[in-house]
Amino acid sequence: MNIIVDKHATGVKARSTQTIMLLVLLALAPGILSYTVFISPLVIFNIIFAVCSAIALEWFAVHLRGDNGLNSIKDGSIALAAALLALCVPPALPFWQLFIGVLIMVMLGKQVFGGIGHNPFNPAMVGYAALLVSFPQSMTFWFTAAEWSAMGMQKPPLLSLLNAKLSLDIIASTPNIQWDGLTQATPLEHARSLRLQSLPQSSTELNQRAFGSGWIQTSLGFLLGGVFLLYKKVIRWHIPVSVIGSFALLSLLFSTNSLSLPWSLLTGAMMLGAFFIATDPVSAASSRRAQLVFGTGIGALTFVIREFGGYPEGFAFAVLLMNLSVPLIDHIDLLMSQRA
Amino acid sequence: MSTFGVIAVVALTIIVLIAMGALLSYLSRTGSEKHADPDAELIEAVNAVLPQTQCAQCGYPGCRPYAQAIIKNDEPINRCPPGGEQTIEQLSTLLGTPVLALDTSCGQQKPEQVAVIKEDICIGCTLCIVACPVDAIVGAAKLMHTVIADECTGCELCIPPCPVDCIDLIQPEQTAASWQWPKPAS
Amino acid sequence: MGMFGKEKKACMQGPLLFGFHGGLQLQPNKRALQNSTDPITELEAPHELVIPLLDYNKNSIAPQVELNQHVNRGQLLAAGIIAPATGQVMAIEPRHIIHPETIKANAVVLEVDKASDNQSVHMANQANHDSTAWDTQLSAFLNMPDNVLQQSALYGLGGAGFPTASKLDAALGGIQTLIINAAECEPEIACDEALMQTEATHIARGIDALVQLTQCRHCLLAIEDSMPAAIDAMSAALKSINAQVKLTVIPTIYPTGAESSLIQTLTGRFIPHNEKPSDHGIVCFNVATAYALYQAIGGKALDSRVVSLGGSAMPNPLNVRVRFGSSVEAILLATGNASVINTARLRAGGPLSGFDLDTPQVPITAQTNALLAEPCITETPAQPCIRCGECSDVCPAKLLPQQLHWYAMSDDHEKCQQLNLDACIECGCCDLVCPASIKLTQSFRYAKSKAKHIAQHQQKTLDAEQRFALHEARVAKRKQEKAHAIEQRKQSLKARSKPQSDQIKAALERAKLSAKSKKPR
Amino acid sequence: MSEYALIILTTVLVNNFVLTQFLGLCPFMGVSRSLESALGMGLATTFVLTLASALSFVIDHWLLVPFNVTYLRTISFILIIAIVVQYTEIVIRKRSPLLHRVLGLYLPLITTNCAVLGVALLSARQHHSFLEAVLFGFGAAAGFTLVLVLFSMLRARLNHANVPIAFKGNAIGLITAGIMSLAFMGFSGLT
Repeated sequence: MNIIVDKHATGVKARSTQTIMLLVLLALAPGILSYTVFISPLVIFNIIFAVCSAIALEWFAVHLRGDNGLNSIKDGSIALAAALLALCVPPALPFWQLFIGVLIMVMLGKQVFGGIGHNPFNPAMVGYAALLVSFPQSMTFWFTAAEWSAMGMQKPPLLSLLNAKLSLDIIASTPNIQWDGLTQATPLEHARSLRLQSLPQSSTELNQRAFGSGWIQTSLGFLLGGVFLLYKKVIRWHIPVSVIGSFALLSLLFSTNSLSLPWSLLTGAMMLGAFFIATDPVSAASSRRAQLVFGTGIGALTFVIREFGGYPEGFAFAVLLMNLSVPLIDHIDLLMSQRA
Repeated sequence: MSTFGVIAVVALTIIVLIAMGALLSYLSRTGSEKHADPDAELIEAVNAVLPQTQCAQCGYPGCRPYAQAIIKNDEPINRCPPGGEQTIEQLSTLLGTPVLALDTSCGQQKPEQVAVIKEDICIGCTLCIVACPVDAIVGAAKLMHTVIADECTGCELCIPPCPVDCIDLIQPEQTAASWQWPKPAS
Repeated sequence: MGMFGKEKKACMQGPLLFGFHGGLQLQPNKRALQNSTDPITELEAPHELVIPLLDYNKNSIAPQVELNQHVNRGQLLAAGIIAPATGQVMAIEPRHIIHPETIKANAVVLEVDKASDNQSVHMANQANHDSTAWDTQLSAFLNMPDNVLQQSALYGLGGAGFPTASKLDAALGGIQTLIINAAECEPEIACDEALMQTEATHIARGIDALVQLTQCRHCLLAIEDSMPAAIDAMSAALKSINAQVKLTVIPTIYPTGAESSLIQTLTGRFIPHNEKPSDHGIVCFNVATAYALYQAIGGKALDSRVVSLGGSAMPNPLNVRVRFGSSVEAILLATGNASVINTARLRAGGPLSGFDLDTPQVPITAQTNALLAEPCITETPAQPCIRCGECSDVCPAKLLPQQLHWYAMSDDHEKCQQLNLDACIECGCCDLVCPASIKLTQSFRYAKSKAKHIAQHQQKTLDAEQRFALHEARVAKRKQEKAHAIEQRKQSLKARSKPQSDQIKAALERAKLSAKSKKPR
Repeated sequence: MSEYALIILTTVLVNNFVLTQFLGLCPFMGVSRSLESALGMGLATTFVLTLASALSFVIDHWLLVPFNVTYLRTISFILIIAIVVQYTEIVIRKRSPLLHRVLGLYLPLITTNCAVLGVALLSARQHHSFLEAVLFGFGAAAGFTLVLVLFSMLRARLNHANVPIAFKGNAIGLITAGIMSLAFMGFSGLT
């Protein structure tokens, strides 16, 4: 068939899928940088490991279907998903567990549905949630560079930590490190455990702790990247604003946490999630109005799970829950616009 | 358990059963006003899916009789060659039955076609006019007959009775009005 | 708003303009005007003209001329189709028509009689320049508009080719706003701009005639800000004849020229696809149609149009006025562009709304506004959709192209209707911004034509069912009648045999009696 | 009042019968082909479950427990459920023959929907009051309807996805259900 719309004659050059993915990866850079500096340099290893294994698995899966595996790697979507997964898991997660997460992400999150554009769920969040329910201990095992010094302890050399990451069980394999002395908790988990034990919570102490842990700095890095994406019009404001807005509103009204609002927005995965994860166009709702509903749902569910649920951070589950509601949201949105 | 208890249980059971019965009779009565014959509605729905070629390849004299047979006698839904896979699929979603492969003993699915009479050979025997289920052939005894192409369903029923084999089935020609945009390669 | 959000803001400027959703700012690229000194070059009628016998809905119509008949320029060939030149009917046979895929349609083939044709051109020009006659002609037209409209076979020159007479019929009475569309937003097309530069006064008179005919309250002439020469010429012309027309300069955003977008820009009203502008007291005409009306009032039928020759591979781009039925090949030969026939990709219409041609031996029609020559390219294959939503940001019909594409490709026509596919104006904006190079517009065209086909098929199915029911009823009735007739015949036989048997009985009785009476004897 | 709300919330989200207890998977996979049949099935199950849990409570509380024959629970509950299902089937057949046809075998199969029996038995074991039992049944059914509707919409979207042939149909359906279940685990521990 002949050419229907002659793009060349109009001189318009559209941004390719590849460019979009590369821009998002670029926008992750400030967040990754502050993560490395303020939380743990191990994240670099996690990212490299996750991206490489994801690319290999993607190539393998596409190859199995008899298609050209290189084409689907080239668009960069799987590298982005792998980087996001690596940024969500604790830095000390053993490599074999991370590999299982990547495997689930690529195979069950993406390829089984037909690859890019067909997956109803956010692949990175499928991998993350699967890891969280499978390895609850290592998936809630956080420590940060700042905490080492705060506890007045000698920071173990990077090499021995890497060595530990290569082993099956990080705690058993490093007897020379006093793991028990560490808090092993993100500020969110700490606040939650205080609340559950009905211990007195001091707002300033919690806030300081959150800052000291490096989470605030890292979240600011992701926020910066998110603003960059908004500026470059890679993402639209609807999802991030509705996610953060609904979460903030509910926190203001109902929170029993003494972590102050800006702090609770800047600890945990809120910034990374609102700008980089929830905005994944494939698994998000279609129209702008439906996207507002989608984002509001994510914010609200995150709040509910954080506040009342069994997990300190509910972002991944909130995204998955809203992902599975997307077809219904789109359907209702369509019915409403038809009536209008 | 006291006697009172037993009486209470029995009374309760009776009350519940009466209430249920009343509700049931109410619901089915109000319902039945809308659906005097539940089968008729289904037959109508099935008939709407069938291609209406009236070709009788299914073994029934037309599409409606086949629709009736599907609903009343549980006739399989795969006996319609002109409708082919698409019709079978539509019927299966309509009736909630599994998708079957076309029963080839009834015939093969063919592309859209219309009958054309070779007018110089036609002897005007009127046999095809009698055979046509949709009255798409016009003509009078001993005069030439012709097919109204717009009305012809391509059912082939006019072919066997023709004594001089002057009827052909052709694929309708592409015109500016019937042209369709091709599907882009995905 | 998206990647091209700035354009929308540009659209909002000025107190009277409203703007529309989406759209794209494209480079005008009007080679046809830039490279030549003369805005419009008049082309002589070629040796042979091919006039397809198709109506507005592309259905075949019967010819009203015979083989070898001599026809004069302006004479009716079939209902609504006139001869574009004086000549002889050489054949009435299926010929290739200008179409995305090579197909044939029944056509009248005219051999042009050059000498008498040139005579007609001369006469027509003389009539046109006789300005004192205009007022009498105009009042004659206003008294009996139908005469002129029918004789001159006017149809819209914007692209859809809708018969002007029907449009005016539907619109007459209750028209508030008359819009003259001179927004030529698609790149490469410059035919309207060239026309406005050369024939401003005549266009102004045509518009004035429309204003007086429709008795509208306001008349707006919309010209894009990218054509200052046309704006100057038109404003001077309108002033000189003192026409009640407001010239509105609108921003150059594709697809402002589409009727719905233009109405929205000028009036702020969004007209749903299943309603006509005339339902809202608005009617739109193309500026070239206004010019054609001017000529028709002067007694000259619509038999030619301005075509922009452009495209990056066209060696000699220019605007030409050609007769309908001239073949693309003849036009290219006459303008010194013959080299592109074998080396470049030929395209009828603009880069977005047009289509590629398989062969140059096709006749142009009233809808052919441009002929482009572009280098042959291989298109990037489509990648999977990542639902990024760029397409819905630029869609002037406010649709969700990414969802529509899914359903269009999986032939879910019900869902397509739900998503309002019929509102798509096929402007091609979504294709231009798609990061995955998906052929969205083609899939919508496919789904639309398929849905139309299905609807036709369903109608046929319904008819077949009814005819079958009637057939069955008739057969049953005949059977019953036959049975009834047999029964009657039996009855009547019985009835006839009854008196007989009585007679026999009586005879027997009598015989018996006589026998008895004889006995005593 | 809040405890009643909690019962509903818990049964709909936290202890969703399909996605966290894996009861009633048969109709979950079977009638999720279209939104209409999913909604119809959900409403029919809601009707059956609410009524059955009320009746089960009555029988259990006033018949089985007083006569000390609680070992007859399973059999008597099945009987009650069968009656209610039969009742529902008659109503649906009369009111919407097309839905009746579409639901087909799955309608009488509500009888053997383990979610229905499970709800009645769990409710009896947890010593609910009458209102609690009814809300428990209703909540379970609402949760069933919710995930059934969500799942049917998801499946409709998957129909257009480029799923590998080996995973087409029920295979991808079960994988999707698995990921849905994973998502619902986020509600665990919700208090």
